[in-house]
Amino acid sequence: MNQTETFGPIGRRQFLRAGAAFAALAIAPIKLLASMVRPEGAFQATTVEATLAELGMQPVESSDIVLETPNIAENGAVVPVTVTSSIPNTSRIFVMVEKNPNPLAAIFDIPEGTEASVQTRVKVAQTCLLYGLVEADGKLYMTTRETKVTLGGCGG
Amino acid sequence: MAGRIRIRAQKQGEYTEVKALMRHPMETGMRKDAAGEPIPAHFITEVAGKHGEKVVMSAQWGAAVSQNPFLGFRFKGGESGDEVSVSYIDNKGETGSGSTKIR
Amino acid sequence: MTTRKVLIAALAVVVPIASAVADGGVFDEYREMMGDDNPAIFVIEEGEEFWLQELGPKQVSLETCDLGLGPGVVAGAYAQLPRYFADTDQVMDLESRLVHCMVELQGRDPEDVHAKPYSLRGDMGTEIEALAAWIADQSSGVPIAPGQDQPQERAMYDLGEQLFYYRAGPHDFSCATCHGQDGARIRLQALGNLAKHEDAASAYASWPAYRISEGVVRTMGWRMRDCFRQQRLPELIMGSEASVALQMYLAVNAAGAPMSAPGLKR
Amino acid sequence: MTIMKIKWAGLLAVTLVPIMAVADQTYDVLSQSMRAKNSVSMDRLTQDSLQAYCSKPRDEANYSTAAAIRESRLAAIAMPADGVFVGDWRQGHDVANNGRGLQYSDDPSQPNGGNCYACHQLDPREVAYGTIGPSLTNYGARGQSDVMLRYTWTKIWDTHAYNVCSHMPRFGAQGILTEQQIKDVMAYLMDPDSPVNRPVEE
Repeated sequence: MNQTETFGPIGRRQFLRAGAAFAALAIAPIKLLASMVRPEGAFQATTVEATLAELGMQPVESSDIVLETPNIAENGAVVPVTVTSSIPNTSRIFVMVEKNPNPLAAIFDIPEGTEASVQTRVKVAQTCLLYGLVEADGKLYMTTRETKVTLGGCGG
Repeated sequence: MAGRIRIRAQKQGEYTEVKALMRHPMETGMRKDAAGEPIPAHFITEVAGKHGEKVVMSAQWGAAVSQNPFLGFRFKGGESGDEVSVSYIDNKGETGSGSTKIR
Repeated sequence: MTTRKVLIAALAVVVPIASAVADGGVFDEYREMMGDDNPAIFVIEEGEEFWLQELGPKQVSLETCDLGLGPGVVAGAYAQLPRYFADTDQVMDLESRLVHCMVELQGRDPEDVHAKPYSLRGDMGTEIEALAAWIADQSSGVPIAPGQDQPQERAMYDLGEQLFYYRAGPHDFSCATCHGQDGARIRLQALGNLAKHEDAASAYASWPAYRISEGVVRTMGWRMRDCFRQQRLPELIMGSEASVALQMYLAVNAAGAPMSAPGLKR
Repeated sequence: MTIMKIKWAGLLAVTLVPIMAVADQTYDVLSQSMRAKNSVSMDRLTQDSLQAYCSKPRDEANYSTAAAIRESRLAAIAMPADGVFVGDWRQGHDVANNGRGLQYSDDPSQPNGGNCYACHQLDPREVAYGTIGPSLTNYGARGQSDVMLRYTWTKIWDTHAYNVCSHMPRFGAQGILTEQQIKDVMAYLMDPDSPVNRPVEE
């Protein structure tokens, strides 16, 4: 499965074999983890305030969270986000996008032994604040950062 | 087509860095197709990353995660040659998974 | 036309494939964060599967399709397109050649093959897009060297140049309106002067490309079609003479630079 | 002056003959390579004389006839019927930002955009501006005289009246924008309250 380990444009010659292996794996589990309980209300909420109300926690600003997002995104369809927490006992990381139809984008559970840092890419409908939230010892902390989403193209 | 996940897992000191790319449309349910018909919501709701049988990352996603999603994280304790796997389930109950060995 | 010959002769040029600097570097941070994790990797896999799949009334694969280097030879073939094919007596690009193989080898209906070559909103990809991604990937690092030995190939370049400067439509746009100047940009997008080697090389070498705004791999033929849409002109037909001619014009201008597709685009 | 005009017109005719022959071939190829779609018909491919004249690599263009073209186009500018050049800058902002209109993917019931930002810097706070055309930031400082109003109107209506074979569309002459939309863009450029003319606060 060496082929599966590189993403670069060169040196991938025998995918079909690897692909067949993936296809077999893809029929595996139905429920991923019995422990997951989805806070559906929070995912359905349409404002940051309503999302926090659904989560039942009010965050305090913290400088111990680093939220890395670009100042300017070439395209709002794919905006890279990294959230890193140095708050002890960080158990969950949340990513919210202020002006999306549903601000809550993702929740990451951080088990013991996993670094409190996650990378993902989210859709950002328009220029607005991105939120990195961290839950530790039952308390919620947050930091925010603005990402500008630009218009592009000859045709608008 | 859908269901595939490509993973890189690389040892970095005491941590293993995992990067996973998943083949998925991540439709919000708010878009219309070329004929003006709504495209139904179709997005990953749960993701799990495992080192052998141990869960080292789990996540719950909404439709705002980008198409063909990317997930990166680091965990302690992996050794070269150990298996790392990532799997997902989406709002239609469809699943995907992939695995690799730590380099 | 002497410039053209010089360009082809200069095969050993190293061309930076980085994005042009016209956007003043405002997106550098964004691009760095995007990294090299290009979802085109899935499409490349799917392309190879399509190549090997037995399809059409004749239930055969495309494995004996001749992309210019002999039946079934894919490695390096994309870098030498467009080129003249004696069996059709035509200069063909990848798309028109694939259609030819699907019709001749697999016995498929040309109308069906042409019906939906490119993804529409909500699609994850088409057969043509996947095949193009895989075939172009099989030319990674190979210098761009389109056919220019045959008179038909040279005539195609000249036609492409005429098309590049042809202004029409309510906005008076030609390709050159946006892509004929050094260092210019539209909004924040660097455009490149595609009449010149360096810019043509960085553009041509990176197509087909995964477009993050659309979540699919787009082909060079699609890029031509979409430029004409933005020029307010009618819809360009895949594999048509104008499409092949413009790709020939760009490929010759880019000649010598190594292919680096599928790229990752806005 | 009349003699001059005839002379220029003669030159124009001589120059256009070989260009037209090549253009015919290019037109034939395009018309066989394209199909009409939605609101965009095949007659879009037919060039007018200006388009044919300007369809050359710019450094090869022969501008011996340019003065005649300039004069004839200047004479054809339609100044605002009511003599009012300036509309509402807020509406002008929308026109300047809107890049849609007249593509086969566009809804013909929606107003066309001017897409000024594709090529020009305007409001200094907007980061996403193009550089094909010159920066128009603080354009109002160039003056509000009648001459300036007429000059600006003309540039938007048919830029070739001053700059033959410019890249800029003929927004008035080709009917891309309405008279009212052009007035609004004029206001966006020239009104002292427009963000184009307001400096960035520190």
